[in-house]
Amino acid sequence: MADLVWLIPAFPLAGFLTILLFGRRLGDPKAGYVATAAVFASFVVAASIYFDLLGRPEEERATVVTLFSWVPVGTLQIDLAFLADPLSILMVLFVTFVGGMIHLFAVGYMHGDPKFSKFFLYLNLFVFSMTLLVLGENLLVTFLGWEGVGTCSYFLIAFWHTRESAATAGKKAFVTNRVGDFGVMLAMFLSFQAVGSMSYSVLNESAESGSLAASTATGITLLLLLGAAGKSAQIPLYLWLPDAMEGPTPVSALIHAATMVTGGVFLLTRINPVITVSYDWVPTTIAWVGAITALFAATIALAQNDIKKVLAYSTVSQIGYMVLAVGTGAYVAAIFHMVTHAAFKALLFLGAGSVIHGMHEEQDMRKMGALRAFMPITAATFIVGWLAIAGVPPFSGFFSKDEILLYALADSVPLYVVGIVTAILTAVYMTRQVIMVFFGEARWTSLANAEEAPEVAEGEPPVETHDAHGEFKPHESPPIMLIPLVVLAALAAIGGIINLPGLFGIPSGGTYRLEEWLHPVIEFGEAKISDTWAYDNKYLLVAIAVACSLGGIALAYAIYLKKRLPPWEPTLFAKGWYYDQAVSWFMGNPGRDGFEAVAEFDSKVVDGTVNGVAVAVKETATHASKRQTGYVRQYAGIIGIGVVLLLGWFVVIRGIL
Amino acid sequence: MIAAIEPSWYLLLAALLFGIGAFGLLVRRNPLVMFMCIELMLNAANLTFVALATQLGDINGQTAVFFVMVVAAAEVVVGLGIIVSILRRRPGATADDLAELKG
Amino acid sequence: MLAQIDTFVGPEVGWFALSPLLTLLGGALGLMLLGALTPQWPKGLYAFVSATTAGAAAVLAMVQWDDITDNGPTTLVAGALAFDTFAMFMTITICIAVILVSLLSDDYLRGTPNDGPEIYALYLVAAIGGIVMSSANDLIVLFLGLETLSLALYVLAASNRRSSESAESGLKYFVLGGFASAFFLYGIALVYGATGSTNITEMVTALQSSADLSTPDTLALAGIAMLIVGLGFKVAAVPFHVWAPDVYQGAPTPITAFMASAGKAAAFAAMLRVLVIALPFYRDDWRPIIWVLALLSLLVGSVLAIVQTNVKRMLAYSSISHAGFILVGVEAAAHQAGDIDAGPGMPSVVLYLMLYSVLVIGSFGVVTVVARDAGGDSSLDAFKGLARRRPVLALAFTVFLLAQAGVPFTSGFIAKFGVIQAAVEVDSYAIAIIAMVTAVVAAYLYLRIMVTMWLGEPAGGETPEPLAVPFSAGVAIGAAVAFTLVVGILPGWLIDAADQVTSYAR
Amino acid sequence: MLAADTGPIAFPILTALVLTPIVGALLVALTPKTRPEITKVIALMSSVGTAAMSIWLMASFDTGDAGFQFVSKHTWIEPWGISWHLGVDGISLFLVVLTGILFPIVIAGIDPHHDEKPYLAWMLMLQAGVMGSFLSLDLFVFFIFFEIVLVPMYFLIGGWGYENRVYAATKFFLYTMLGSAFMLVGLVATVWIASDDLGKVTFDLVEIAEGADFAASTGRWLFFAFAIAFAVKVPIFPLHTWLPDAHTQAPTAGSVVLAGVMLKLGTYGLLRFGLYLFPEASYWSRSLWLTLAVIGIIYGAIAATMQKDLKRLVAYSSVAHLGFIVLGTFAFTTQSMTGSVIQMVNHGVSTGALFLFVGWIYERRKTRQIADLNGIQKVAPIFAAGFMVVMLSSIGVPGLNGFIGEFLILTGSFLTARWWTVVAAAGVILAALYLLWAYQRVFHGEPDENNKDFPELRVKEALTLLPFLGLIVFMGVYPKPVLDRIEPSIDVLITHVEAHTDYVEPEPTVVVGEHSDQEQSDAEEGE
Repeated sequence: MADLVWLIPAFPLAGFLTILLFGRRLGDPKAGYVATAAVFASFVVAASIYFDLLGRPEEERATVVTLFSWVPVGTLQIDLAFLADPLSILMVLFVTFVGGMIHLFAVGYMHGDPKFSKFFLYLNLFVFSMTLLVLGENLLVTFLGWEGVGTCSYFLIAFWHTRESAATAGKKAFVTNRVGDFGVMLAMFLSFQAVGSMSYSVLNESAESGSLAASTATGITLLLLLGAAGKSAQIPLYLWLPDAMEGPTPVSALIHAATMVTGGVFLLTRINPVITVSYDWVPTTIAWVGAITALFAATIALAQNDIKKVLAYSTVSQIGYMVLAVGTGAYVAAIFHMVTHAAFKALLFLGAGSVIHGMHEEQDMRKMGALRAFMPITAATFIVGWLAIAGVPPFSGFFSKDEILLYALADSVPLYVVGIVTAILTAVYMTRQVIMVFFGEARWTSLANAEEAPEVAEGEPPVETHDAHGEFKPHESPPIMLIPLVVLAALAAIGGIINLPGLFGIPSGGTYRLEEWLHPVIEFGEAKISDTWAYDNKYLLVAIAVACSLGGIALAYAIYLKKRLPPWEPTLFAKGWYYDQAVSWFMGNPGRDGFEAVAEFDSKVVDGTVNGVAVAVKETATHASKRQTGYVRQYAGIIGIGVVLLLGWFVVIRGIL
Repeated sequence: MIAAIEPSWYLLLAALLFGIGAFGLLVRRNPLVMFMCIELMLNAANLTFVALATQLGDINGQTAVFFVMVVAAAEVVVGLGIIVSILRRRPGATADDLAELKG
Repeated sequence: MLAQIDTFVGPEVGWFALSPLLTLLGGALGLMLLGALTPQWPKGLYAFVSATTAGAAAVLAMVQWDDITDNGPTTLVAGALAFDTFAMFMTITICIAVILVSLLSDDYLRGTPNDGPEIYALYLVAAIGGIVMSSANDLIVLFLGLETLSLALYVLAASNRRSSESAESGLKYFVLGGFASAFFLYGIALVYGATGSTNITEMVTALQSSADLSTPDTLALAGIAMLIVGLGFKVAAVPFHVWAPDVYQGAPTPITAFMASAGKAAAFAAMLRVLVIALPFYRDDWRPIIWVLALLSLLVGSVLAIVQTNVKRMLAYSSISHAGFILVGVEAAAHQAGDIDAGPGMPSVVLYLMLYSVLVIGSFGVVTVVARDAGGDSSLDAFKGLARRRPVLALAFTVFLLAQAGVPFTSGFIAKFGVIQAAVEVDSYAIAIIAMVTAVVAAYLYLRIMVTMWLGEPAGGETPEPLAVPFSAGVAIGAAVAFTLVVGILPGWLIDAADQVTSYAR
Repeated sequence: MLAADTGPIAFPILTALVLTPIVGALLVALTPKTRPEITKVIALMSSVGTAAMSIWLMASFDTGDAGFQFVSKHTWIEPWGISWHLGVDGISLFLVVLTGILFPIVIAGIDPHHDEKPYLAWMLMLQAGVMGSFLSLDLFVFFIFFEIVLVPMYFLIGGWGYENRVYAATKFFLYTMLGSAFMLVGLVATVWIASDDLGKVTFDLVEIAEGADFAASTGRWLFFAFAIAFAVKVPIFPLHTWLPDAHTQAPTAGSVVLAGVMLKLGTYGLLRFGLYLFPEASYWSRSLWLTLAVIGIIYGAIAATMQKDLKRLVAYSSVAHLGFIVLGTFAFTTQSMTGSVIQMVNHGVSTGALFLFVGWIYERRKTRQIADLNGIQKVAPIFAAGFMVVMLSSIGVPGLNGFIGEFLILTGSFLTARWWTVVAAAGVILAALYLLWAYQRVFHGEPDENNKDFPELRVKEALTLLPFLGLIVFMGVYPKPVLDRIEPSIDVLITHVEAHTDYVEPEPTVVVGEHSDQEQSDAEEGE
């Protein structure tokens, strides 16, 4: 069964081609169903492969399926091959499932959009690329998917391209990602130079067998970290992600929360043996990049008023957690959090989408409030997601985050502190959001259709309810949008079971399932830190974590609902520490000037020289031709001069001398 | 008596004449005079021939002179023809007046 | 000495060997006498006669060629004339020039007071002069040939009695020409003084015997300087080129074509005779001068050409830069002058001369036709939109211009390639590169003309009246185009022939 | 044709490839003005015939054979040792094929608007010239073809170009001619100096390259004489400024051909007449070339970013892309050089297609100024989609052809020229920047009055575009057949370089067998 792994990308590809050819004829909503079906089909395949692998002894769970030789030149032999192993299968499982759910949601959300079919065209292409990314047997196939998802995200961010901001955001995302890709490419070259191949098996095995020099390993790791920073929106390259919210909400949910942005974490996990053999400071660097990003983004999320921006920064922050986990060697935890995060963040985004939909494309939370009455299901599911991300047991987020914090402490106390602080902040800003949106007083009642009209840019899906009634009134979304919410809510709630910790007398059969499953892709689990203080005091950590999350919730409750405390939302946070402004200022002024200077140099100096020579020749000619006066005696004179010179040469120089 | 004079004197004289001719061509405007200067130069060359011929005791140098005379005569014919045709068109034209073609 | 006087033995003359010369002479005299005695001949007959005469002479020369290649070179008329392949090659070149130019002149002259036998007779006489120059084995004979050619050309240049420009060019040419030939003659005299003879064979033997060149003979050197002045003037090498633009522009166009082809060819032939063949022992003295002349000609010719507005004048300057190219070949020949292996210099030069003669006649031929239509106006404007009025003519001119620019698949490229090859083989890289670079500058000129022809808007607006191309001129131009392209694609045979000219008599 | 080839006397396919367009051109020139339809037919027939032959050539090309195939050699100019020597190997094969198929497409797909007859004649002449340059194995023959292509191109730009055409055409002609001026002297010198070793004067490339052994200093001078000509043609910074003018002013077909095949004359020349003829000199001077190449990549990209004229932008992008090719050429590794060759083809396809689009935009809007264009994607989505695909290929997105070349070049160069490669790879970022920015300004946003009825892609245009798109995708997904044909010749070339220098191609330390073993075992498990 596992050698049918190629079917997983095949289905979305088929869907893509179908819509490409017949998309317009299928139209709305058939095209959407085709796309959804394609994704679920590959989910089914993935599931069956999962069970196939499950039935095998651990060490035989890796299968390479080679389709054809892609780039064979000399010693460089790159196949278009897929690697079906626990890690990749796990990834495709949640990618296709969550993706399918989001597709379903989008069928409802995008209903009535003139470019409905095109939307699903891109969406399927994205899923195709994403599956390539995770299934790739070598760095190049992964890179193919890597760039593919990047391109699709460009398409989808700029989906409403008539809106200037959307177009710019798309371009920004692509170019920023390119910076990361630069790292990935160099990593590939380095890998080829070091081990003569780009296949993960060769690379990892050479790392495990110790034939890979630490320096090389360090190089590869850091370069891939750069790539991860681009794709997974880490410092310093995170700044494309918030802008990416210009895209339709399902896109934000699928690409910029659940799947694509986790690509970087996946890649680092994929080559974890290489990280292991690189210099000691390398993992630490990774951990700190993650930690700082997590904290940094959390602070920003604290002060956002756009419902999607909050979630965007929250995403950055959560991925920061994952990277932190990778840095501390908690690969399992990273993947674990990735999965749970995929569930609840997708849920939150879709919920937000549903809200926006219900609020007629209103995204400003300050104009919301008390919506739970109008959209109960959305509210309920959203709250589940909130509890999950806030880390309230027994919701999924709690387990995964706790695991990460455990490793963080095992690694170093500062990391742990940062993690905890972030956890508190997370609880705070999520609670803030929930309150602002669903509780408190309704701040939208004054809102008239006219006022929010400017918010609605050209190309937005016209909301059918507009014409229905002149009076503005939030409304619950159609079932097709609610079903995914419910399903995802369920996952977000119980997702923790896939990797329960060995605590609270949970029967050992049910614990560390994910860890076992991911073995041997990830050689070591908690055993690695079993001798640390942190490991011995797990219960304490759990207590702290729970306390923090509840404390955060309480704090936010006090501030935003009971108004006991004044809200603390410094502009510094609201403006994202001015990082984005700084960068765009640099690009806009010194950068642009520099470019201008080069262009000037080209036309003035380089080309100027060329034309200058031509002009010079012409000038000389005009002057010289004036010497040709037409006076015969002057001609004779010139000849005479010639004579004198010749005589001079012959008689004087050659003769006498 | 003639033998008393060094042939090299003739060479100097010839060179002098040649120089005069060349110089004259440069300074005089009248086409006819310029033409005479050319003739002078030719004859200077002739004189050189003769002088050298005597110096070398060789007949060919002297025979050459006859050829040159013939050529000079031919030049007179052609040259005068051209000059006359021009002067007929523009009486009193000097060489400097003929400068339509330039640049 | 006395013996010579009382028993005069006339030299035995190889009459048949002289047949090309005699044919031309006969043709010239015939044209003059019969033309004078009989009333106006029917249309085009004069041109036909002179062309056929020249043709016959060329054929005879080819016959001689085989004779020479079989029996080796000799001298004629008591060593006055060299009878060698070099001479024959130049003879053929000059005859071809006469043929083409005669065809060009036919319609051009019709209706002018010159429409008679005289012009053609003068062509033939000039040709004789040229041939004598290129086959002279005695400096005096060479001088005679030179004067014959020059006098004919003076007359031809001034022949258009209606045009003041023609007269002016005639006078300028005559005055300066006389000036230069005076130098040349004086040079001969001095060299004669140094070597004791004007006969090249004797000169060479004399110089060989007086092998001691450590004490340079100032007299001879001065003579060489003078000779170079005269030759440099004839080939229009800078700084002795001053006459060329004015004369070329002023003279009637077919005459210009003749000067630029036969005139130049003969002059260069003379230069090779005098310097390479007669004075190889001084080659280290005069080679640098040739180098400098080449350099100057290349620069001045190509640079000054690009700012001209009159096509004839443009071509005049371009012919100066071509002279520069040929001088590069001469310079190459100088390296091995007098050696057993004469090297590729001479062949490259004679090849260039023949190919360029046809090219330049073709170019001036087109100018003739166009200017005639434009009422004698040969300015660039007259060529505006020629492609619309006579595409084929424009195409022909394009071929000539591209060939002059040295574009492949044309004879011009072969010519340049040969010269560059010769220069490189004697390690004269510098001048070779300079030549190629100046060729690029000159190319701008040709492009300019082409642009005017193809992209300029003709005077007649949208539907300009087509331009009449006279039959005989058409034939000449067509032949020139054919030759240009054929040689450009299959030059082997001609190169083979040119390679044989190094076995010259002296 | 096939039969003839298997027969005793092989059909001189290569000669036919060169002559067919020439004959076509002559016929076109001879047909009466009154019958335009015939001219078109003749032109199409001859160009399509050439295309067919070139494709047949590719089909019957012996993949494994590294040497020259279908060689035809006849004495041409005997006294100068020049022979009509044509041959094709893995390096030239696909350039020949590209030349073969590009011309019929542009002839059929692009309308010159006026004076079709001379236009077609010049196009065919151009095709013959380019073909000849790619096929010739004789220095003289190569030179004359290399030089002759200037003439038709000059007339195409000058006759059918845009406002500034005469300036651009003249600049193009003189600049390139200046380059080849040095090459001519160098070429003659090469032959002359080589004749000492060979004992005879011959212009035969193979004989000289294999037989002659130039002293280091001599070889370097000669190499640079050649290299200047090629550097101008490529063009390599700082000799590139003729390119933007020529491209911008040339008619669409001209630009397509110029970018498609003519620029490759330079890069091809560097491989064939630089590395092959003067291995020592080229290896010795590699740092110079690598540096210039990298400068070109970054510089071209930056300059492109700042262009206001869409066509100029694409032109500068060519400068950047060709920088990659030069980089790969002078990195001397199998991957990089194979990459360079395939990149020549890929760049031809994608940039050619870009120029098609720019041309179509100009036809519709009579402007190339980016500022005058906006919102086209809304009114002409298919047009925009086509442009997008081509653009992505030019950016080098994996799965499309552009990536394969750049990836191979960089991978290979990384082995021998690490830091140059690092900088060059940064150029990949810039490529995304300038193209996406241009795309945003031209296609995104709300169309204004002038653009709001921008016509959608027409059927004829779509048909013209189709082969390009097909190649873009195919070469990106399955380049193996192409690579397999290129690589052997590259290996031979590298061996040639190694033989004449102390260079040894670095073999990456392959972890033996593990890769294949893995596959084996997995395959078994698969059952």
